[in-house]
Amino acid sequence: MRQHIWPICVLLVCGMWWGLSGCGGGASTVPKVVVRPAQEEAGSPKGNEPQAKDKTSGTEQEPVAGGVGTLRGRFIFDGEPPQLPPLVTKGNAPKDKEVCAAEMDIPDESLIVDPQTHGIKNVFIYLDRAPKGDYPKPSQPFRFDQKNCIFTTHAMIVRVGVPVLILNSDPIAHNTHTFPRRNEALNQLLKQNDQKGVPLVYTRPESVPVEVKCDLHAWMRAFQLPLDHPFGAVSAADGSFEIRDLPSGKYAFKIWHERAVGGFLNRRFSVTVKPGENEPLEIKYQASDFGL
Amino acid sequence: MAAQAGAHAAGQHGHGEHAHELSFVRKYIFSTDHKVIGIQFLITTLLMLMVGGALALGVRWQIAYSWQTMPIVGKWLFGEQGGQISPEFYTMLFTMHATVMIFLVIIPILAGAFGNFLIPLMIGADDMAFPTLNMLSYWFMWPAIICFGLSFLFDGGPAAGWTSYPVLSAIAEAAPGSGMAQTMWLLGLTFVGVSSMMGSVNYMTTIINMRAPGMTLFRMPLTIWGMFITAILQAFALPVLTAAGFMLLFDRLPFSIHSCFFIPNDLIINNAEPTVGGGQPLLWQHLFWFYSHPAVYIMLLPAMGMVSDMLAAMVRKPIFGYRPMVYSMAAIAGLGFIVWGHHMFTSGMNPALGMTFMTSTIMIALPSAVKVFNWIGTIWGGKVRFNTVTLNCIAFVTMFIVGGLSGIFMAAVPVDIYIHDTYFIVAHFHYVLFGATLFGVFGAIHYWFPKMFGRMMNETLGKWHFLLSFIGFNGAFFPMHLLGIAGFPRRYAEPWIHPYLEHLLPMNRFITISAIVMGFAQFLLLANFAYSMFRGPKVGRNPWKANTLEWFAPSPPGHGNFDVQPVVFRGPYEYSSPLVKDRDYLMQTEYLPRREERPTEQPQPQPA
Amino acid sequence: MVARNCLLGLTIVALLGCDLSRVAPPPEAVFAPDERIDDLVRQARRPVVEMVTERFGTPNRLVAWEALPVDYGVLEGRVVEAYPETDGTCWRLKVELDAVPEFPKDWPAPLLQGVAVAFLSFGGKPVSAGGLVDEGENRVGLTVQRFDPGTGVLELAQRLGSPPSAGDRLRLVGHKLQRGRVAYMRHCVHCHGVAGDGNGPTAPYLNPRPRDYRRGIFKFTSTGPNERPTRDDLKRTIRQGIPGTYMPSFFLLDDGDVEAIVEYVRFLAMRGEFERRLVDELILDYSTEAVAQRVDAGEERSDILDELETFLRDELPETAAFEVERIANAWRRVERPEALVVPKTPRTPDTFESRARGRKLFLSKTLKCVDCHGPTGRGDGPMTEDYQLNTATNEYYPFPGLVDAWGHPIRPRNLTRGIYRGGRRPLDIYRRIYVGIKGTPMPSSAAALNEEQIWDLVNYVLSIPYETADTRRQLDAVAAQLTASEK
Amino acid sequence: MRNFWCLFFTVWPIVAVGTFVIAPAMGWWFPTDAYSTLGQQIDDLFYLILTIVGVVFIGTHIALGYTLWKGSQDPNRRSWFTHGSHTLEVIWTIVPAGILLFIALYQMDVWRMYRVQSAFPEDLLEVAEVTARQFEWRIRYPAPGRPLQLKPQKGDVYAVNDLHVPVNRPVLIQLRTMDVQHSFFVPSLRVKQDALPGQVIPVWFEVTKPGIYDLTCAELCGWGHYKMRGRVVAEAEEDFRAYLQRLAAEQAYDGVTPIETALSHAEKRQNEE
Repeated sequence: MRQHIWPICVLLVCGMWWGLSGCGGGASTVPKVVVRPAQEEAGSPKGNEPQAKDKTSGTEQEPVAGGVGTLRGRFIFDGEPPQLPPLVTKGNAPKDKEVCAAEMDIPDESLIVDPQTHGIKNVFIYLDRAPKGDYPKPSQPFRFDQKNCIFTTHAMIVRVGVPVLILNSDPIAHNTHTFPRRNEALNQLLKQNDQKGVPLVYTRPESVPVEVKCDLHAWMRAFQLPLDHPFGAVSAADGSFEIRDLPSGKYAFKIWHERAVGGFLNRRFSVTVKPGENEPLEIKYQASDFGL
Repeated sequence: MAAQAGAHAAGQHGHGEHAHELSFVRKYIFSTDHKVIGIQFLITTLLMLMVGGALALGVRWQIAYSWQTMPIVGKWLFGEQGGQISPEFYTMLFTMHATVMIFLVIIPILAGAFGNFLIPLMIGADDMAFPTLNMLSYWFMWPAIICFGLSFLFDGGPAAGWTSYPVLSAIAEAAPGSGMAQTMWLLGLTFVGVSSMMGSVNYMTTIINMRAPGMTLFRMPLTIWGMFITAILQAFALPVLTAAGFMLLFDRLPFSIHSCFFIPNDLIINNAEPTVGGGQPLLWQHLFWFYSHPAVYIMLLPAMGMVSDMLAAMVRKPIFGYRPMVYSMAAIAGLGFIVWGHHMFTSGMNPALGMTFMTSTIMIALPSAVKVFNWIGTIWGGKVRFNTVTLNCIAFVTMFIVGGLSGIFMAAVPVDIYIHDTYFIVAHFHYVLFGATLFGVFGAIHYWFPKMFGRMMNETLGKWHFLLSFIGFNGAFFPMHLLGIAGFPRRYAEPWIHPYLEHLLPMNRFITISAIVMGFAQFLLLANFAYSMFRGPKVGRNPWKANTLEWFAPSPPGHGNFDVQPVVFRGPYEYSSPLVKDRDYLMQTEYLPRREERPTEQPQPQPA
Repeated sequence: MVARNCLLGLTIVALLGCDLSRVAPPPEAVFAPDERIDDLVRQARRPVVEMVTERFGTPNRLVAWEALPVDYGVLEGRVVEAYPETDGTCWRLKVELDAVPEFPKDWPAPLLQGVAVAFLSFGGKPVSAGGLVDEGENRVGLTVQRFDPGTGVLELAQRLGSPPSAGDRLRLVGHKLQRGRVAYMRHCVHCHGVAGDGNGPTAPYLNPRPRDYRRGIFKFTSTGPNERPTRDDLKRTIRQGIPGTYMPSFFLLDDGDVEAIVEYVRFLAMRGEFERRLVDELILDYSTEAVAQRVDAGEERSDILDELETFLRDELPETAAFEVERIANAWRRVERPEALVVPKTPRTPDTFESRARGRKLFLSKTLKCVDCHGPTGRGDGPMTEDYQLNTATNEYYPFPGLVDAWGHPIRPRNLTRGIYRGGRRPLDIYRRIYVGIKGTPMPSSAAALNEEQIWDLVNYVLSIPYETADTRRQLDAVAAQLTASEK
Repeated sequence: MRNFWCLFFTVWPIVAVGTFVIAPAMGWWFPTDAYSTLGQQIDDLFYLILTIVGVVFIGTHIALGYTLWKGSQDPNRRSWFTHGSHTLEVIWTIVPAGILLFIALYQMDVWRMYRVQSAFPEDLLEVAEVTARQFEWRIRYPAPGRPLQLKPQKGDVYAVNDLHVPVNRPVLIQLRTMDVQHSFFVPSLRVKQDALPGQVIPVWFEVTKPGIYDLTCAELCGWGHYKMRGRVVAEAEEDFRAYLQRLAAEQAYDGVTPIETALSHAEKRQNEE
């Protein structure tokens, strides 16, 4: 009988051994430390604020020597142009009725298609990385105003290092709140009729437009795309755009729209730019591209 | 061995109307036989004991080795944190430890397992009064186990302690486990309550109505008295807890339809909206302890009874002061209803109540003391054989002395101000619930095992189990008195952030190692149990040469228990009676003709 | 038989008593990677993780990267004597440290064990590359194995070539980082998580969610809008807690621990921001979704992956260097005294008129405080009913009310309760108004208000908890007069 | 073997008693002496009970050990056949009853002083309102020189986890909780009182020795129960007032006016009053 007891005991002991193994760990482990010298900063510019660096040109962006070209084109809605209902109908603003939607509806600007020309408004077409070069910056700040609880510029391209003056032409306060990826966010209250404005400076280019919101009025949205070069455009009401002084070469443009399914209408829109005027482009998109 | 076979035959052929073979399921699973139900309870609760023990070891691990990887589970539970448990896991551990131990181990192992197995056998009945109800009382344990088990899975696990004081338990935002886990916990509690209630009604009816001829109330063994008083306690106290549980469930209902029994106004919990209500959290404490204090005696009285029986049989001596024993049990039960307030001395209840409850609580020590004196009196002049059963019974007595004496500190309100919610309390109730009850239960397992399975348990393993359990137990819980005096609060996930406790770390390590010894010693019990079930030496009807009726039945008893209807002629403790000279026991069923030649051997019952 | 029983018993007891901790290595804590890393294509995932790990290490092997403005705990010293090696695996040096740090009593390891060693000079010659000893091509970091502060004997875990000579200067780097990690894992990790992602095991149950450091956004700071917090800000938050949240006060935590935790939190914040930026760079073009779209649009998958490889090789390291510089500068900048937002004029005396002017501003269209905080300051303004647009997914949140930068619902402060999360000093309230609360819709009003106006507003806000309907009516009356007189 | 077991059941109570004897020397005893008037009385009661209980413990275990040893000596002996003794039962009922009643009645006074409001000392100083919350102690003092009000007042001074009280005078704190149940426990002062949701409970104590005492939570209040570490600083009354002044000045800091100036202003004001 006794010989049967032994294996049981041995099993028990093994169980305990196994059970107790793996003690330690947790908060009482003291980590090892290794030093890593600050080597990566050796080559980067020193200074208070890191300066945006020129991106090296990509594979498809080799400028051909000689001449600059102008690229024109139009974004066209292929199909029946949608007419989105207004976000807020006149006089029905959930708040600040005396100002917001007091005289007119607040339109849904997320997709504006011209019923006549089928042109799509507010489409961004831009180069993510521009050819190397020193491009003159605009001397005047950009203006970004709000009126009737609408951002007057729904979509705009701005330049890195050039202030965007945020203004307020409403008799009520607005609150401008940006959601950038690479830059620091801004969340600034603007008092009523503020024409002095608050400057917003982007220090780095972004690869997609930055959303701007007003926390006080949930429907207010706009998009700003800071670039460190002039090669980008926002389409006008008839869907047309124009990019000037582009060194001739082959480029991959990004085409972005806020309603685009998956973010971009086109991630790499390849164009070869010849010196001088280029053949106007007709870029067509369908309702499905906008998730309609 | 022949007797055993005969008994089996007797069991089957003795009742012609039951001659058809029961299916396996009806016989061993959904059985209405009190013995099968008792054994089902026993095995379930022993497994739950291991679960509860494992949870306790988790608690101990965290205190002694705070935030270090817990053995076994740490690796896969909290691997990303470096095996470091989270504080709400710790609260879950001790909450569930107490829950499992109280509701799924101690109460069911006493009332469920031994109550079921012993009551009909000891009073000479062929089964419980309501066999189906009896079966249900076991099977209602399972929803409870499932609910408690599920509560582990939700959120952080119930984390309001086993006492579940609202507001912590009433509002889901108050603690990680106070959401669905707490609801599940309350449901589990309800099911346990239903199970207990079914049992207690059954026991009362059985004991009152189904005693064998000649079995007067004062010829009942103390085990039966213990069970009887327990059943009464349960029947009267449990509805209060169940009602309170439902009130708490109603309070927990979402949105605007919840009640506010326990939720006061304007509490801000977890940054939620301020509560709206006019409830009183103290109400829960009163209701809860109105049940849970008597529950302490529910967890003790049957063990007291069983130990009395075992002790008398082991020292071959009548119990010292049988009637005082019965009266003191009754007194404990009666007083048990009016002492609940001593759990609440610091709770902010009316101070006048403090004085009343102090007096009643201190007086409850009196019947306990009487019992202790009577046990020592029983051993006094007896013939002591140190087998596993005796050892466990003596352990019961000495542990109960410690637990009882430490209780006086808490009963005294001013001292309790300091002692309350420190480890002194932990030491105290473990001495009573584990030290006393569980050692009693260990003894009872060894003592009645031959009746359950017809085989003896292994003595060597039994003694090792006792030795390791006893040393481990005292090593774990005795120092806790000192911790309590040092002001060591209960339920701290990491006490070591408090500098005034830092020097107690070595003692806590010692406690934890002792607890591990004690915990793993229980494997010896399980091993012994499993091994002896199949390989233990077979025994006859009365291996202990004891007097009570269950030893009159075959081992194990067949369906219907007795092959011969027992008739009772005397009390249960006629050991070493001068009436019989050649042996030191005299069974309750033996008829001794006056002044005539007395039989030398116990008559073998004949198959009808 | 007895012998065998005894043997059995002894075995059990002996095994229990043994220190079995060496049997299996404990699981290591890990810095959970940024959630969006899973969205990247496989080829982009590993380089990011590697890049972050290389620069910041793992919880059990931290990298003290000197490019970051973190006080890792640096001890300088001088080699007095290099002992002849004892067993060929380590150097033993007698050193003279300029100072020996105080460590907590219950420190779980020998003093300075595991900190890094960097030589300023080696064999009499200055060492250039960050103090690492040259071993052929590789520069190897050394680690302290043991240090005896009594005798000054330092054992290094590794040994390379010839030992340093007497008089060489060395630095022991990282004891504070170690201490910070240990204290953080003990006191903070349950909520804030190992990586500081605000995602510890307890975090899901807390409202508001614990701070996720990985954006470098901390709500309550003494610095300007968009600026990181100062060390003092973090220390103050740890010491005082944040009333109204689950962040408790660690008022009595040892000073050394608090300082170490602050450094470690800054380290984690920089690590998280760096990681986040790397993911940002990749996620637009190389997320699984984006690649699928591009393939749909006609590009070749292999072309995209080639392009990714080129990008990872040529541009990401440069971007990374740039980002680190930017992050380091941001943290460095706030430690300058001029970074603090300090009013120039003292607080306007807290008079009824001042409060009335504050009340006027509170209700005015200039500030629109009411939109969130409600007309009585209960935090029940109309904005709590509006549905907000999630800028990341372009969908409205499924719940009404305000949302913070982490996408969690938040509620405007109920000012009547007198609970001020960022502190209750007038200066604190001033800063909340002037700077706003970072990561939340509470904007900076710096451009909209002058100092007197802010102080008026502070006076009013601090009086709201004691306001009654009566006093409010009086204030409103005066405020109306003021408005009228302006017109 | 039977001697082993007799020894076993004799040795363990000896070890137990021994542990209690050496405990104070080993530091396993009260964290400090009781530094409050009530605490000293509580300690006295504790020692009284300890003595009674110790005697009973030793007595019962001697009896138990003796009976075991005696009973195990002769395995062939027949047990003593007795059903008990009425006299003994009466004795061992009456005597413990008397002792227990004495213990109960003897305690009442301290309890009354501690909790019954009519028995509170008359010169109580209402120091502060202590609000427990998950997981810290928020303390509100009245503005310097003002009495404590039930509701927050303008000028109240706030602190967290740091309660200052004057020494050698009975002080009263109003204990409340913002969320769940907590318990205000100062081991060195032997003070413990649950903070009950929905109620304000007055707690008084008189610290007899200046010093810093640990304040902990003794009622489960959630996952961070153990984190509620605070302190009670008992200091001379002047120091206490100076502390309050300073705290008030710091709380009024506007970033421009130096705190020292504010302090001197406050002093001047007070002097004028």
